[in-house]
Amino acid sequence: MPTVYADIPILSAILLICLGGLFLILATPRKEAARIKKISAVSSGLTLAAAVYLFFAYDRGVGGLQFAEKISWIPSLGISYFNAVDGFSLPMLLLTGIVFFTGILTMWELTERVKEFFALVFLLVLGVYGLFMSLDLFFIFVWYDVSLFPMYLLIAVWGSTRKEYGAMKLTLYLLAGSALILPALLYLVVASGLDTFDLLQLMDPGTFTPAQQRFAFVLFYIGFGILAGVWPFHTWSPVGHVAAPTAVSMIHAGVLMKIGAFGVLRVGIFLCPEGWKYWAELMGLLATVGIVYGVLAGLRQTDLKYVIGYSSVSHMGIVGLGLATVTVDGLNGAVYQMFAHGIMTALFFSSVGYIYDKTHTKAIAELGGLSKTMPKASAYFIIAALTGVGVPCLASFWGELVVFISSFRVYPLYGTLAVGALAVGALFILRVVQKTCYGPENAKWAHLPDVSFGLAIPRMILVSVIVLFGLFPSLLFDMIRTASIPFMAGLP
Amino acid sequence: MTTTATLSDPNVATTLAACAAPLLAFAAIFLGARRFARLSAGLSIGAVTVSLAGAVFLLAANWHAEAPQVFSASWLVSDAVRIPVGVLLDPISLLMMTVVAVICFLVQIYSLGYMAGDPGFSRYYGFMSLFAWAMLSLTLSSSLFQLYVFWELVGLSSYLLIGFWYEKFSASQAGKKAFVMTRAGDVAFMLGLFVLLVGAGTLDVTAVNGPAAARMNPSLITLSALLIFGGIVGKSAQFPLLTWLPDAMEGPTPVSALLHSATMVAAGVFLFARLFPFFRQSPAAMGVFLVIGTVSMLLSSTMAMVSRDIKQVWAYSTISQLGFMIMGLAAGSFFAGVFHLTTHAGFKALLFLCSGVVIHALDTNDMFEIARKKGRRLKLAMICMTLAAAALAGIPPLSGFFSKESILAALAALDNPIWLAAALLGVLLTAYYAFRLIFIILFPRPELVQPESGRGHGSGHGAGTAMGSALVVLAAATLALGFAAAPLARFLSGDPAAAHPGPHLPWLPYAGIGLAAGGLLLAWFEFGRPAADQKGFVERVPALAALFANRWYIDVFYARLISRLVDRGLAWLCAKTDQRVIDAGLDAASKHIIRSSGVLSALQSGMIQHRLLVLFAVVVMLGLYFIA
Amino acid sequence: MIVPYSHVLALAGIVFLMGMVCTVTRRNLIMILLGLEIMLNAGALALVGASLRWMSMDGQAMALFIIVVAAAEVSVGLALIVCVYRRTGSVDPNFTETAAPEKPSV
Amino acid sequence: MTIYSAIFYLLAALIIATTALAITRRNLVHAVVYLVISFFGSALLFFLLGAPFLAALEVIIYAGAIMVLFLFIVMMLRIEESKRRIFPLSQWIPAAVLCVIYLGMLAVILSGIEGDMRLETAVAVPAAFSMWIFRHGWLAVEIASLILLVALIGALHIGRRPAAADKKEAQ
Repeated sequence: MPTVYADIPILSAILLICLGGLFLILATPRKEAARIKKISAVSSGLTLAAAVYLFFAYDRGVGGLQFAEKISWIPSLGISYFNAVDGFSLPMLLLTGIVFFTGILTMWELTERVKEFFALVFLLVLGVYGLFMSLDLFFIFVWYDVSLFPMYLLIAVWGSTRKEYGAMKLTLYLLAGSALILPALLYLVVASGLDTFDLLQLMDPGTFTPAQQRFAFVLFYIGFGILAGVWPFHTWSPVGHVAAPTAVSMIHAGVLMKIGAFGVLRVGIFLCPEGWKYWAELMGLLATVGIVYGVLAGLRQTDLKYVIGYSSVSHMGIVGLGLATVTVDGLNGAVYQMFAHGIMTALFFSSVGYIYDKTHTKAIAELGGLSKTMPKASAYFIIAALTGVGVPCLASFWGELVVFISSFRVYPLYGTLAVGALAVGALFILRVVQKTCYGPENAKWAHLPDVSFGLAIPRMILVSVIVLFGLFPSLLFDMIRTASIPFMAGLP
Repeated sequence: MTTTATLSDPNVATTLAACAAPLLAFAAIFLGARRFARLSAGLSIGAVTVSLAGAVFLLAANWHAEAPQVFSASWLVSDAVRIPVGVLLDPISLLMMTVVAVICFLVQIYSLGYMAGDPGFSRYYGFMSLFAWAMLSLTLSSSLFQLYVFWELVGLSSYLLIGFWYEKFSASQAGKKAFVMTRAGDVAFMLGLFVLLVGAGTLDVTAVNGPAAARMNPSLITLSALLIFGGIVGKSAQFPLLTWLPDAMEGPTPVSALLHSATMVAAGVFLFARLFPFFRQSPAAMGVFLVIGTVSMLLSSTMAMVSRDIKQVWAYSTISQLGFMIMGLAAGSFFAGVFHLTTHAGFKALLFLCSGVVIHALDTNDMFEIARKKGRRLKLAMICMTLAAAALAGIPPLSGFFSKESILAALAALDNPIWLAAALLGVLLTAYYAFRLIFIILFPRPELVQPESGRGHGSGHGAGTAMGSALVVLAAATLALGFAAAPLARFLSGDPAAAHPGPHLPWLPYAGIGLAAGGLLLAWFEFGRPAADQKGFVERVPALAALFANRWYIDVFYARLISRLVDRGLAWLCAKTDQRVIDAGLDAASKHIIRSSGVLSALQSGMIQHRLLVLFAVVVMLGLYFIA
Repeated sequence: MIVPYSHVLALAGIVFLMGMVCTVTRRNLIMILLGLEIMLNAGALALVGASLRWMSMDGQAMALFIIVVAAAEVSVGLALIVCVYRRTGSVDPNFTETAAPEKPSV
Repeated sequence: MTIYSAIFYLLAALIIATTALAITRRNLVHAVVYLVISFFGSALLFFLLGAPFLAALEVIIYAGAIMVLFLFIVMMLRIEESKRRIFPLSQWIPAAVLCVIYLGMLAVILSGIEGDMRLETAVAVPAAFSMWIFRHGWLAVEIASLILLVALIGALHIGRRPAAADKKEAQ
């Protein structure tokens, strides 16, 4: 894999913009909430612009790692500040940019502790960006924890519905995950005997024995998998999503869960391909159980956000199934599904968030007839729901399709079960749509305003991204291929 | 065998324009024109006119074409998974495209009158455009993946249109039911595609129908054929997934006419015809198809015999006619199935549109209610409906007669006479239930008729010009289409003789006519003649009537299945597992950790004596250590 | 000829043990301090014995310093006890649990 | 058995008995008084072991100053008699276990000490002891005096009723 170094450190620029935004927000007086929001929007918009630029400036013909920057930091331990992007991480950067920007815009009407909220969100996203672009194990771990810690405060302070419980549960789970990751990282770094945290050096074939890889992979898989909502470590996800405020749900389900899957890919699979192959079948089983289980458990839920939480479990199961196939197609489909699911859940949570903000209820039974009172809000919700159902020409269809095909080739039984879950998934999501949006006009909500133009902007962005990548999936697949094909070809 | 075309080819360019126009209209309506009802309608109708013109042009240009034309580009390339997007122009796709474009066009014109004043007028036309795009693209798909994509989109637009009046619980329920039931079929379809992909390595329609499938293992062929047929069962509402279609009548009547009788549900039959050479390689699968077609045909005929809802009768008859088509195809006659598909599209759309006029004017679906409100005074609608019902029943010289004859002929060619017998029974029942409806409406019992007429809807203007013109065009097609059998047969299979497959049985047409007439007379005896008490022979056996009216309890079965097995069974299990096992397990684990850490924390109780005690213990231990 | 040195050590050890038991078991800060004194005294006893045993002044010097430290410790410790008693009204070593300092009235 | 050893065992018995009495008294005054006796015993023992200067210090500082300080504090605080078990179960059971182990250990260690060297009588006369300590440990002596000074100041500071702080707390 070639590594192309950058003339202008755009990747660092993204991090610096986040950091700068954070400091600007901290420096702004608490009372000037409007200015804080503007600063947030502009900074997040800049990172989005940078991510879009990177996405299109990446040379797909050359492939490999590009826009690399490397500064040795602690030479004696082999720790360096090493950022670069490839076909796997670019879609994630783009996703982060989109969800970050739209998430900030979604919270435009926030009034409670504005300054702290946006500051924490910036800190969180800083970690997320850092993790996606870093290629140094030490930094990966640091960024991982940077992105986790603001989560607790964001949920516990601004959340709803058993927020302390949700925040605590989430934090404990994720910390348990990171408690598995750190020993595995250190174990590998020590076992390599190379005295380096550099991912590229460590992933040379032959660095680790198969037994070492098998052992470390389990730790990575569970550690990162907790964040990715792998069954049976998923129960934090619905509870946490329910408790979190809208933007945090968006960023959380949209981006943070992807950190988990991306960590499994970038750290687990990159470093321990033998372990990956060894455990693949089990991964496939867990993922399939997650897919089926998510939709079935979702059927019984009475809270809108719980429903989405469980559908996330199911959709992230598809990512896991793709990773478990050990094929290029599986990887492609999984990464695409990560992207699509991120956008889709962001839309889901932003529309549910709007409904909740206005009606102050998430109980499905109390809603109904929203299409009459707020046609736009429910239209966004329905579009998200249809994306979740897997309607073609909306983004997530392609990821599912490719994953299903590749898994059907490798594990026919799992593939069949996963496809079968589609029908139940349709039942469960459409039932929710019917109960919330359809039906006679509900007098209780008749006075509520529909989505204003300003609040519609982020949702429109999300919808157009969904449709764009639904109609032209090759935009993303061509990108992912540049990473997945050489990677699989390089495996022994 | 096929010729590969480029983008600049006039055929391909026309096709793409014809397909893309409705999509653009859909986008334009939802992006900007939603507030302007007339503009939306104009955009949509303009787009469908473009499609219609394109379809007619293509049909004319390729009427004598030798080989199918293929244009293919790449939609998505992963690694081993490659999904092409393309256009396949061959007789079946051209014919279907024309049928779809014509019906779409007529229904959209008709809707101008029918939907006038509805608050969701623009939305309606937007969804109509979406449907037109998806359906046209479906017919022209060159690969099965692409076909699947548009298949799903057609399902989506059907969902949206059935639930168009979403305030009505029954409408949203029906939309959901339709989507989920067809989705269940689609799961099988998708799996079938996967099996086919694994077996044959490609999903290109021409390849699957040709050499690629021949290399496959025969059992794999049967498996994939059966699974793909699952999709057909769902979309074409065959047994056992048939109950969504009658419920789908909750949608606006033009939607029922367009989607749930003429085009969308026919997509299943179209897929069958599309993969006909492939399916044919598996006789076992064809046998299963024949059984399912026959069962669906008979079941739905019985259901139609007791229904009081005018649209539901036509819905049941749609299922039954689709069953006929599948019987014809499964019997091995490509032409019979496709021809019946074409003629059925015409007369069924006509039936629904006429019903729409009646419903629009009298504001009721109940046939006795219509009769009471003097529905027969809507002269144009009643004439057209009678004509179409006669076509449905297979009365010569209407189109239905010819197409049904060719299906009967195809069935007669089979070894087992039971299929022919079943089909003949179906002919009898069809004529009976069609004319039961007609006679009930035309000859109301005098004691029931309201003295005052309607609600100001006079007989003359039941159908406006927009609605009326669509009726007239379709009625003309119903009259004329039957005589196009021979040229169509030549066009479709290159052989005019295909119009009469199987051995020539001179008595067969007479048997068909005789049975149709028998059904008609039975209906007359029970419902038409002045002294009749308008009570069918089925209704005299209450158990049977209840069985039919409850759709053979298929719905009850599904409702129980979903509520018992899925809702209260599996879903309950999963949700409880989440709460009671996983969560509770973790909670218990953490509780125990907290409790056991309490032992350690006793040392840290902050009481100095405990610390001293520990210190003491440590001193003692150190002493022991040094001794040892 | 007095006694074997081990007997001095045994005496010191037993006294030390008693001091320790007093410290650990009595729920009274003053008794705890007393226990400490006993233990220190035991240490001094052992050192004086050792001084004789090896005929060296070092042991006695150490004992002297122990007495000094004991004096200092007792003065500070008793002052602390007084302080604690003023704040909590008790000399129970468990005062952190049983009698927390009265909270400012809300 | 010489007279010295007889005196030693006598004193040892006295020390152990009075200490045991001291630590088991519920009444603090009694405890302190018993302990004073114990310390007198220790002082005598010091004398026996040839440390007359330390014996004097023991009497003056331990038995005198420290114990009197205790007595003052005990009387000053007016501590009410605790009705609770004098040795709470949760504390004395582990303590007892540890004691048994400790005693066993002590026996093992003492029996294992090589030689049974008996102590010969000798006396470190105060003058010689003082010379020795100021010659060899003058720094330690200075530090000890500093410690005493610090303790004095510390005790004063801690024991002082913080008037200002009290007011603040009262508010």
